[in-house]
Parts: sequence; C-alpha cells; structure tokens
Amino acid sequence: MKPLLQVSGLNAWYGESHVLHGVDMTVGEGEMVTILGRNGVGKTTTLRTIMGIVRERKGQILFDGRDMMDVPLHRTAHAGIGFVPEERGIFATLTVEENLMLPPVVAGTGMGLDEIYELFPNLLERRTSPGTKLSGGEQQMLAIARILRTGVRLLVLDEPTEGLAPVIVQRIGEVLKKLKERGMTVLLVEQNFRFASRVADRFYLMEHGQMVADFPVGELPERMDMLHKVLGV
Amino acid sequence: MAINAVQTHEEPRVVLSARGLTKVFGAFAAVKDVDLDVHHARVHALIGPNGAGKTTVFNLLTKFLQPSAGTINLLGTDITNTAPDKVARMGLVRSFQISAVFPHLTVLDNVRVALQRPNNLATQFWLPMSSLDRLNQRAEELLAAVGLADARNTVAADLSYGRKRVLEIATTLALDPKVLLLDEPMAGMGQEDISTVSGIIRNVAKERAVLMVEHNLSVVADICHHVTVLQRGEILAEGDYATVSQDPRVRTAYMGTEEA
Amino acid sequence: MTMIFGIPIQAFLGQLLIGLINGSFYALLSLGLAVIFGLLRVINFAHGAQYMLGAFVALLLLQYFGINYWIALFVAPIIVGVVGAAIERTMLSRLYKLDHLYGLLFTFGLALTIEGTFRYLYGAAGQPYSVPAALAGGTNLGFMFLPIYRGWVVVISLVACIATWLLIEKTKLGSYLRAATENPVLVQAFGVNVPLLLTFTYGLGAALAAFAGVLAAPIYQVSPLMGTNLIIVVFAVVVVGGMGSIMGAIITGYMLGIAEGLTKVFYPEASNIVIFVIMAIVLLIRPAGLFGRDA
Amino acid sequence: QSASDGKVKIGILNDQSGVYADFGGKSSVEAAKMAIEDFGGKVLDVPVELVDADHQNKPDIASNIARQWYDTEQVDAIMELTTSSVALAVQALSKEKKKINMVTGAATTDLTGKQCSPYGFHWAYDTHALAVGTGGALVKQGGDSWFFLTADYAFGYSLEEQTGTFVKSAGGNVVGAVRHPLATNDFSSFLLQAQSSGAKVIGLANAGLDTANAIKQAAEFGITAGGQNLAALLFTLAEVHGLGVEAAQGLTLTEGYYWNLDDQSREFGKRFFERTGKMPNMIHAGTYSSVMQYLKAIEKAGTDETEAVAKALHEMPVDDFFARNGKVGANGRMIHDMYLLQVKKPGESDEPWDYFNVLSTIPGDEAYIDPAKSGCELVK
Amino acid sequence: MSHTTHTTTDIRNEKAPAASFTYAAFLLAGLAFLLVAPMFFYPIFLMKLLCFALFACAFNLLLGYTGLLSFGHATFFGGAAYFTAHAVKEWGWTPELGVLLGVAGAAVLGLVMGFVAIRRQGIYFAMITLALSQMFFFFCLQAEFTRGEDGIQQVPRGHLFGFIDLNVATNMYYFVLAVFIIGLVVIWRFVNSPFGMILKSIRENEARATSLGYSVAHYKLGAFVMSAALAGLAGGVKSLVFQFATLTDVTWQMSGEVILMTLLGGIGTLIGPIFGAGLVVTLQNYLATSDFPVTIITGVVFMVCVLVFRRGIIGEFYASRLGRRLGFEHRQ
Ligand SMILES: Nc1ncnc2c1ncn2[C@@H]1O[C@H](COP(=O)(O)OP(=O)(O)OP(=O)(O)O)[C@@H](O)[C@H]1O
Ligand SMILES: Nc1ncnc2c1ncn2[C@@H]1O[C@H](COP(=O)(O)OP(=O)(O)OP(=O)(O)O)[C@@H](O)[C@H]1O
Ligand SMILES: CC(C)C[C@H](N)C(=O)O
Ligand SMILES: [Mg+2]
Ligand SMILES: [Mg+2]
Repeated sequence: MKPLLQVSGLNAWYGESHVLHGVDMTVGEGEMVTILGRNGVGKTTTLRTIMGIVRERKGQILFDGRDMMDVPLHRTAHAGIGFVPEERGIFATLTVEENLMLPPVVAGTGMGLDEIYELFPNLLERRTSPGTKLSGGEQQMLAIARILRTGVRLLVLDEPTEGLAPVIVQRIGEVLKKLKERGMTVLLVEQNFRFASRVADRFYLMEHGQMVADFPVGELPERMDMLHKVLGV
Repeated sequence: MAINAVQTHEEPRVVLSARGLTKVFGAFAAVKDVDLDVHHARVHALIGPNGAGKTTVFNLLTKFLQPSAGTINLLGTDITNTAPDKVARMGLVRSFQISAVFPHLTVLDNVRVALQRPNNLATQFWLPMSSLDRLNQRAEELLAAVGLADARNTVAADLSYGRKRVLEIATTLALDPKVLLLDEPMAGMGQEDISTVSGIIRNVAKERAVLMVEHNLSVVADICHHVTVLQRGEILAEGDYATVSQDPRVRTAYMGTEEA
Repeated sequence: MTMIFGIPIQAFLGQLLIGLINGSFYALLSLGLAVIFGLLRVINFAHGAQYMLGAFVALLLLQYFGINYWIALFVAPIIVGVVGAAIERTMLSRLYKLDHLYGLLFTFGLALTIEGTFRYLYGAAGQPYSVPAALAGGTNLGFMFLPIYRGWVVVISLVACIATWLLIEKTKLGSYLRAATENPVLVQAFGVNVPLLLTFTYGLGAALAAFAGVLAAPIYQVSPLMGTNLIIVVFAVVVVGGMGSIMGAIITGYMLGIAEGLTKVFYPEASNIVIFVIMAIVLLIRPAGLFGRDA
Repeated sequence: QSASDGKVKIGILNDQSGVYADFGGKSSVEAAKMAIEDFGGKVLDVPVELVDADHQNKPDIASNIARQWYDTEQVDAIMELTTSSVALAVQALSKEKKKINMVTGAATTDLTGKQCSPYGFHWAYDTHALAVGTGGALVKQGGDSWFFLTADYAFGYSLEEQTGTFVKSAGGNVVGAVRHPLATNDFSSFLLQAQSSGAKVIGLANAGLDTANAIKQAAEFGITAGGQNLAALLFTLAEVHGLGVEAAQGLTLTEGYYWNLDDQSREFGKRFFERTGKMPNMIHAGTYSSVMQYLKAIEKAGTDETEAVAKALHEMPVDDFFARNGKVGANGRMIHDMYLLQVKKPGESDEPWDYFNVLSTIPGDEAYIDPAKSGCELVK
Repeated sequence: MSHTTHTTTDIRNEKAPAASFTYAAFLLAGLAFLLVAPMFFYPIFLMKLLCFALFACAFNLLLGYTGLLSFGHATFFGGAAYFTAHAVKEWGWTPELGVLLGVAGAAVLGLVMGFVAIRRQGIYFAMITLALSQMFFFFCLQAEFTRGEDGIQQVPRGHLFGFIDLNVATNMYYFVLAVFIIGLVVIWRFVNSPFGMILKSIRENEARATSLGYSVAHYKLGAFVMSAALAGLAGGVKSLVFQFATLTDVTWQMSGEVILMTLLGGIGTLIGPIFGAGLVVTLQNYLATSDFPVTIITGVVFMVCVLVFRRGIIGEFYASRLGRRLGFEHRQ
C-alpha cells in the first residue's frame, strides 16, 4: 500500500515541556489507523503537530510525498488533511448549517449536503439553531460532518466518540466504514477500545510521547495482554 | 410538603423532586414535563441519547437555568425561584460536564475554598490567611478519602484529567451536600480512574443522594440503583438498570443493538 | 404655534432631526467598533483617534494635493484603513493570545499617541473644512432649515451601515470572520488564512471610523481632539446595544442619537449624561444590552 | 540696588497645547523673550531669566507648577495665565507666597474684584471690557434682544452676566440663554434654540474653538442669513485666522490691541511675525507689555523684592505700543484703551493678516470697572 | 469564556515563602528611605508620589487580585478629593474627618458603580465603568459644590486632630506617609485573608465558585467597594496636599493613568504599582515644564508595556535571574 502520511522522528513542545519524543508512524492510502494510549501520553499532540497547529516541532512529516514542515497552518487543509478536534470546535455565532458550510472545499470529492443530512438527521432538524446550542453529541456529529463536505483525503479524528450515546457511537462507526469504502484515509485517536477495534485496520500504541507498538487488527487477540497492561482495558 | 408526607420508613426518602419540569428555548422544548424524584442514599442515573436534555435538566435543578414551567422541591422547600448560589448553600451541589477546578490553586487550597463557606470563613477580610489552617484537617481527610493525599501541594492544573475530576468530587463533598449532581463524571477517563471514581461515588452515596448523567453503561449498571431514560426532553422509561435495559424502546433510542 | 409637551412643534421636530444626524455618527462609529470587537475581541480605544485621522487626512489631502471631498471620502478611509491594518499586523496581532484587556490597553495607548502627536503638530485649535459645493446650502423643511450636507450624512451613513451589515451577516467572508472570532486556530486549520482576515477586519473597522471622520469634517472643525470624548459616548452606545450584533450597534446608534436630541429640548442640563443614564438603566434590566446575546 | 538671589526669573505659565493654545501659547513665550531682549537682558545688573510651562488649562496643574517654581526654582513672577480658573488659582498662591503675577490670558473680572491680590495685576482685557465693547456696539446697532450661548463655566457666566447687564442698562432685554459644555463639537441644537427664541442677537459667551464652531454652524443653519446677528464676545486675531475671513466676515469684536493700528503697533507686529510666523493678538502684545513693565518696575524700585515692585507697578503709568493711556488701579487692573473691531470682507484686506476695520476706540475708563466699585477689598 | 473570567493571564502569586526574608529587608529599606526622604527631595513631590502610589495600589487590588479592570477609578479618587475639600473648606472639618468623609463617599460611589457594572465581565466591565465615570465627570462639571472648571481652590490643610499644624511641610509629609502605610497594610491584609482567597478562586473559575455556593457578585462588589474606598483615601489626602480638588482627578484620562502606573509597575504584585506610580509621576513632573506633550510619552509607554513588558518593572524583576536568585519565584 502506498503510504499517504509518513511521520518520522517527530518531536514537539509546549513551551518548555517536551511532549513528543520522536514519533514514527505511517498511514497508508485508504487505511484506517487508530492511535491508542492512556490520558496524557501525547495522542492529541501528535495529531495537532501533524496538522501544524503545534508549531514548536522537529522531525519529518510527509503527506503524499510532500514535506509539510514548512507549510503554514492555513495551507494544510488545502494539501488534503481535515481535522476534527477533541473539543469539537463548533462555532456559537454560526448556525448549524453555517458551521457545516464553513470549511472551504478543497477537492470536489466531498459529500453533498443531502448525503450528510441523511447520515445525521439531528443536524437537519436543528439546522438553523446556533451551533453551540446543540448537545454534546450533536456537536460531535456536526464536527465530523463538516469535514466530510470538504473532500480531504486524510481525515484526522480526535476521540470522536467521547461523550456519545452508544447508538451514536454505532452510527459513527458505520459512517467511518462507509468513508473507508469510498477510499478515505482515516487517522483516529480513541480511548473507546471496543469502538476502535471495530473500525480500525491497524493500531499504534503510544506511551510517553512515542509509538511503542504497531500491529494490524488481526493480531488483536494475541496483543490483548499487553493492551490490558498498558491501557487497563 | 405534600411530597414529603408520602415517605414511608421502608422507602428511602425523597430529597429532591421535580414536577412538570419544562424548558423551552425559543420554539424548541429541550425538556418537557419531566417528573423526577431523587432519593437519599441512592445513586440515580439520568441517561439518554445526546441532546435528550440531561444537562439541561441539571441546569434547571441547580437553577443555572430558570424553568419555563414546573416546580422543584429540595428537602421540603420550594426552590423554583431561588438563586443558584442559594440552592448550593441549601445542599444541592453539582459538578460540570467540563472539569471545574481552580487551576492555579493547590489541591489543598481547592478543597479549602470549598470548606470556607460552611465554616463561616469566607468574608473575613481582616483575618490573616493562616486562619484557614483550621480547615486543613478536614481538607486532608477529604483528599485521603478520594486518594489525592499525595497531591496535596500540587497545583491543580498539573493534575491529570482523571485526578482533576476526582479533585472536583472532593471539593464538592467538602460542602457536605445533601444532594450531589454529577454530569458525566467518567467522561474522558481511563479505565483505572473509572473504577476509582465508581468506588468513590458508591461510598459517597451511602449518606446522601446522587444524581448522575453517564454514558458509560457498565458504570451505570454497576453503581446506579435507579435509572431514568430521557429522550427528546421527555421521560422514556424508568426503573432499575435491568428493567430499563430490557425495554425495547430504550434499546432502539439509546443503547443500540449491542452493549458498548 | 402648535405645542408638544410645552415645546413648539417646530423646535421638537428640529431637535429630532438633529438627533438623527448625530445618531448617524454614533451608528457608524459603534458599527466599526462592533466589527472590530466582534472579530478581534478588541475594544478599539483608538477608534476616536481613527475618526479624527479620517478628518485630518481629508484636510491634508486638500491642503497639499488639492484633492476634493468626494475623492477624499474614499481615499481617506483607505489610507486610514491601511495604516490600521499595518498596526494590526505589526503590533496588535501579538496580543490575541493574551487576555482581551491587553488589546484595550494597547489601543488606549495608541489613541493617546496619535492624538498627542496631532496635537503637537497641529495644535488643538480646529481647522475648517468646507462643505462641498454640490451639498452646500440648505432647504427649508417648514419646521427647520436643514443644511443639505447634514441630510446627506444621514443618507450616506445609512447606506454604509447596511452595506457593512450585509457583508458580515450574509456573505461567506462574513461567516469566516465570525467563526474566526471564536476559534481562529481551527478556522485556520480548515484552510482559511485567518491572520489576513483579522488584518483586513481591523483595517475595515478603522476605515469605517475614518469614513465617519471625513463625513464630520465639514460639520465640525477638524481638530485633534474631535474623537476624544466622542469615543466614550460611543462605548456607552455599544454597551446599550449589546456587543452581540452588528444590527444592534446600528439601531442603538440612531436611537440614542435621537434620545440625546430630545433631552436637549426637555432637559438640556442632562444632555451630556442621558446616554450614560440610559446605559445604566438598560444594564440593570438587561445586562446583555438590548440586542446582545446572554453572556 | 540689589536683586535677592543674583537673578530675576520670570515664568510664563499658559496653555500651550490645549483649546486655547493659539490664543496665547508658545507665542506668548516668544513675546516675553522679546521684551527681555529689548530691555537688555539684565536688570539691576543681574541677568533676567525666563522659564515657561504648559498648564493644559488645568488649575491644579498650574498651581503645582507655580508652587514648584516659587519653592524650588526661585521664580520671582508669573505671567500670562490663560483661563480664569488657572489665573485665580495661581493668583491665590502668589498672594500666599508673596509673589507677583501678571495676567494677560484670562478674562474674569474676579481677578481684580472679589479675589484681588496686592501682588496681582490684570493686564490685557477682561469680561467687562468685552461686554462694553462688543455688547455695547451691537446694542447701538439696534440689537436690543439677546440670546446667549454660554460656555458652562465661570468665565462664560461672567461674560454672559456682564454683557446681559450692559444690554439691559442700554434698554435691551435678554430673552434666554443656553449653557453648553466647554469644547462642544456640535452646536446645532443650541443654535436651533437660539433661532426659535427670535432674539436679534445671539451672544456667544465662550471662547476659542467653541466660538469658531458656533459661528461656522450658525452659517450652516442659515441663522445669519435669517437676519439674526452673532456677537462673538471673546474673539481675537488668532481665531479669525483659524476660522478664515470668509466665515468670520462682518463679526464685531473687541481687542486691546491690533497690529495694524499705527506705526508703533505695526513695528512690534512685524518683529513678532518674523519670529513666530504669525501676527500678535492682544494676549501676545499684552504679555510683552507686562514683562516690560515688570522689569521697569524693578529698576524703579531698585530691588526685586515683591512689595516694592508691586508698589512701583501700581504707581507707574503704562504707555507703550500696547497700552495707550494706561494706568494701574489699586485693585491691580491695568486700565487702558480698547478697540472695537470688525472683521473685513474677503476682498477688503490688502495684505495677509489684515483682518480688521477699527470701528472705534473705547476709552479705558469706560471699558473697565472703576476700581472703587470693583468689590476688591484693597480699594478703600 | 475562559478569557473573560481569567482576566489577566500572567498574574502571579507573590506569596513566595523563600522570599520573605529578602522581602522584609526590601520593605525596611524602603521604609527607611521614605522616613528620611523629605530631607533630600521636594516634599510636595514626595507627597504626590505617595498619593498616587496608594491610588495605584488600591486600583491593583481590584485588577491584580480580582481580575476586574475598572476604567473608572478616577471617580473615586477625584470624587473623594471633592468631598474632603468641601468638608474641610466649607464646613470647617478637621483634616482627618474630611479624609474619612472622602473615603466614605468613595465607598458609596463604588457601591453604586459596582452594582451596575458588576453585571458584566471583562471588557464590558471596563467599558461600563468608563462610561459611568464619564457620567460622574459630567455631574462634577455641573454640580454646584464642585465649582465646575475652577475646582475647589485654596483648601485649608488645617490641624490634624485639632493640634498638629499641617501647613508645616514636614508634618504634612509624615501624615501622608502614615496614611500611605496604613493603606498598604489594609491592602495586604485584604489580599491575604479568607475573603482574598475566595476572590482568587472566583478569578480562577467563576462558575465553579458559584456552584460552591459563593454569590460571586457580592464578593466582586465587596472588592470593588474596598478598592474604591482606598482610592478615595488617596484622593482625599491628595486634595489636602495640593489644597485643591479639580476635574482633572475625575477625568477618564486619570483612570487611564492609574492603569498605566499599575501596568508599568506590575499587575498583581503588591509593590509594583508603587514603582509604576513613582515613574509616571516623575516623568510627568519632568515633562510638565518641557516642550514635549505628556500624552505622547504616556501613549508610547502604554503600547510598549503592553507589547513587550507586560509583567511590569517588578514583575520582570521577580522573573529575572537576579529576582529568582533572591527567591522571588514566579509561576504562570
Ligand atoms: N497547551 C498545552 N500546554 C502545555 N502542556 C500541554 C498542553 N496540551 C497538552 N499538554 C500536555 O501534554 C501532554 C500530552 O497531552 P495530549 O493532549 O496530547 O494527551 P492525550 O494523549 O491526547 O490525552 P487525552 O487522552 O487525555 O486526550 C499532557 O501531559 C498534557 O498535560
Ligand atoms: N441554551 C440553549 N438554547 C437553545 N437550545 C439549547 C440550549 N441548551 C441546550 N439546548 C438544546 O437542548 C437539547 C438538550 O441539550 P442538553 O445539553 O441538555 O443535552 P444532553 O442530554 O446533556 O446531551 P449530551 O449527552 O450530548 O451532553 C439539545 O438539543 C440542545 O441543542
Ligand atoms: C479664551 C480664554 C483663554 C479665556 C478663558 N476662557 C478665560 O477664562 O479667561
Ligand atoms: Mg487527547
Ligand atoms: Mg450534556
């Protein structure tokens, strides 16, 4: 499989605190990869650094063969990476639909509005209300939905199931599978291990700002012991 | 008053009750005609799909929002029109969905701030800070109870997420509330923290009422005596976890086909 | 003579109209403030200074290059807007990650510096700027003699207000602007060049102030202090309107201009403070302001 | 013959950056310098020094500076003192410290009335002279009903009151008044009130920028065209220059000096112009005159000791290019002739700064209050 | 939201135990200096400095420890000056009673302004206090007893407690010094008290403080009134020092000036505002007789402070290597 995203020797800092200590990882075209790890090991930071939000960084990030280290933040999306942050980032002053329409379309391959509303009927119903008047779960849906419109090639999701009802988690799982069928590449951070095991092709296990293990979904059963020890699942 | 009159010796008494609770935002009814009774020495779960109105119910009960209709009764007093800080002083204390500590204070100070008010040490601007030292003993007991004794002098911002939530529970307990409202206390927690916090909640509920919103159904199954399922602002089902989780309507509306 | 509340109706209508004219300035200025505040979360204390700059640029353009009012009406706001944008880019933009109060304090210092400098260079006395020939003279409305120029101010400021409102509420650019207010990093991560957007916004706000300044030049003397106290009244207008909405800023501007005009008829001593009194009352009843969203 | 500390030091304290900066301002300092130079730079064989400061029209700032000058910098006398509030404050302080002050900038008659000082002198003009001059002229032209636009502070009140009294004594009446705050931008609603009052004359009891704005806007609202007359009660060459002859034409005003009056005044005007780029008004010329007279008084007294100099100042007649037939009353008022002037039409002036036609000369005794009736307790 | 509740991002706790010895040494040195200062400096200048230093400290009590930026503190400073001056001049009160009246008046004004303004936070709060103080300014401009633009002039200093003649410069100086020290002690006690602790927690997380049962508005109002009263103390004394009460002290520029002093010295440090006030007052004194307009300098200093010097003199000193070596740790 052709690698779409290649990260090597990535280090990152928040001011004086050194958070990533040489992250190496690869995400293949069309693959769905999940990063697992305890609270605070640096999962979110990894995603934010790849996006270019955290800019105190060293190492190498190649996206589709292109060096991303010097690309300014507002060009990252145009290169084809879309981001759903952990805190969702719904805009209060915009209506649901304006939120949905906000991110500029970067390629013609995105979903249409109808398709999106079909996936997330809640959003259709609350279309004209201000974004943050949605419940936590609805906000999460909106955050994913709006990226689907833009036609990015790599979707970066930070804990998409946090705070969601089981039915919705299921629905999101289905959405992700559907996206995969369409050839979308997904990089996911998850605490919800059961959910992750249902959708991912491959896992990275993260500890102390580094990737400590990397295995495909098939090896899951024999890895359970280790995961148990590291994650407590 | 009428509500209190019905209590019997067998059944734990009702400490917080709402009748016909309704909240309308513009044309949208987020909470519709909800009746709720929260009992002493019981853990009561409020579950439901996202956007069902759980947080809104919390906001209404704690008076952070004013209900559009309905009444709320706390320990025999009607609090439908009472200010939120007053409600807190009457013994109804909440936690927030997003963690709420005082980030730049030490863990000990976080708890002491909560202890100041019940100990009448909050408005004295002429006393030295050391006058607060007499709160230390109680504060340390509370920290020990939730397993934060070792972090006594750590600045709260430096705590891990899970331990912040635990600290928040400790400060809440400092007020010695009669009723505790917890909004998704386990959200974002790793498994090991979840067990700790479950244990703490179970302990706490021995002598007070707890109402909590939670999506982690294993926790609900584990520690909650009573479950209310909310959907689209209305009560869909009520009962103990076993009953509720078998209800087909609950399964389709909330749990899905398999347990998470 | 017909009387209304013990005042001749002519005088009453005249004051009403004058209130509306003043209201036009309040509206334009509070609109500019609202635009900047809405997107940068900065209370632009230099707004009064930028208003003054607009008038001065028009005056200097005339004195040194013989550029007339009509051209100045466009050129002066552009010049002031560009200067504003440059200040935003080089200085103000460093403060966004800090508490919003620093933006207020910075622009406060900026206002002092600009006004001090102009006062140093041009003295405090006002300089005349004459009404363009096409708008000179006046018409008799029956109840009062309306200088045509003042009528023009009412009309053109209304146009400017509505145009700005449309730009921000009804365009894609507007939704970028509003979203960037809340979470600039994320909007940038979506592929929008946010820093440029903010620079543009500050420039736009400053240009609006300058536009008001050019409009004011033929009415009032062009003086370094012309914006100094005005800005505080405009702050009060903004508080009454509530910071949430652009439309609120506009409507409140006109309303309070009229309220002030009427006070001058009925209780002139209070005309200086009436807006502040209204502000206090509104705050007691609706802390978020008339059009503001809840905090 | 001696000077107390080996030098004579004069302080010019005035508004150098505010609303009245053009009125006196830095140019007054220049005028004082010219006086010292013309005197020879020395008196009683000790050098004469000059310091100056900007009081920003704030009495507290002014009195702080004055106090510091007197306490720590051996200043012997303070001059100019724009704005009544400042002048009153500094005069009180000077009285306490036994120092001489000579006022040219401020207008209020209180300086030589209720609040007079044995060491305080009022040199160039005052509200009474303005009332008599401008007020009187307009009443004579038939302006027998007045409406006042008054600056809302002591100076405005005193100007309004004295003009009003004068108008009434000449058989006219005052139909109303409206007070406006100092530094008002927009006079339209006040003007509208003045207009609907139907008064023949609208008296502007204000100064500086306020007067200029009011005049401009009155034209805009068709007030002058509608037959009402404006009386700019305190208006000088500097403001006319700022407003432009076009807008100011026809205004009647009163000054204690006009550069284009005669050779003597022209000579000073030209010299002043060379140094400052503008022609002097009565404040500038008055400041020159007061400094000059002060130095002469020291020479006459043979000391710079306050009592002696004050005595000399009270006794010496004043006769220079500025003050004709000048004398100093026991209340400190320097009584001299004033001029009733009218602003020329744009075509009429044949050289730059030639703005006025002289309508008449008002003899000092008419222009100023008789010291005996001034209410000053020094006059027995 | 977090932006509006945490008002200043780099407010430090000054309670560094390691520093207490050095701190005490500094304080003693400072005190000794102030005791002998009138022998070397112009007493009026020193008194002015002390008044403004106290004013800035009072202001900082609100900004630095409650996170509320008031843009209307001139109202209390100047208002008290009027009250004191009027009582002393027109009613013949003794100076100490006059000053107490000023303090009480300022507290009442603080209560009224606070009551209205406290409903909004952050920049809104700043704008509202600004507008209300402008309203008070216009009131003073028009009220009879303030004598408008003229101000209350020639205020007698009188005899302290009826027998200490304050017209003697040194007596007046030590009176002002005593008031200054009392003011500082009150502030210090206030900040380091149970009440101060609640204020701190409110600044950190307002919603949480409410949910713990604290009526946030009352605490803020308490701090506001306290700050107003102390600003009034400074203003009342100032009117005796200069024998003057004028509009200058109630203008919004004065409110701006006290912000500058605090910012320049170090927001949230106990002694920073004193240095800030000292610098500003000295600068003004120097510039008052020079050609250069004060406002330009003030403006530029403001901008520079905000852009590169946010911690202020004392804050930067604490954070510097020397400051840390002396034990003034700082944390964000
Ligand atoms: N803005 C920041 N400034 C300083 N330190 C930070 C910041 N954000 C995160 N950190 C720290 O960096 C470390 C890694 O944080 P990160 O958010 O990447 O963890 P995570 O693995 O995503 O955890 P979680 O599962 O709780 O989301 C943590 O110790 C955290 O405290
Ligand atoms: N202030 C408000 N104005 C308008 N609508 C609101 C407001 N607050 C909440 N809502 C709406 O009310 C509904 C219930 O919201 P609430 O936050 O109570 O849900 P919830 O049950 O807590 O959901 P979650 O589990 O996702 O947190 C949602 O649809 C939300 O959009
Ligand atoms: C024009 C002026 C400086 C007069 C001043 N207003 C005064 O009171 O005397
Ligand atoms: Mg994370
Ligand atoms: Mg919720």
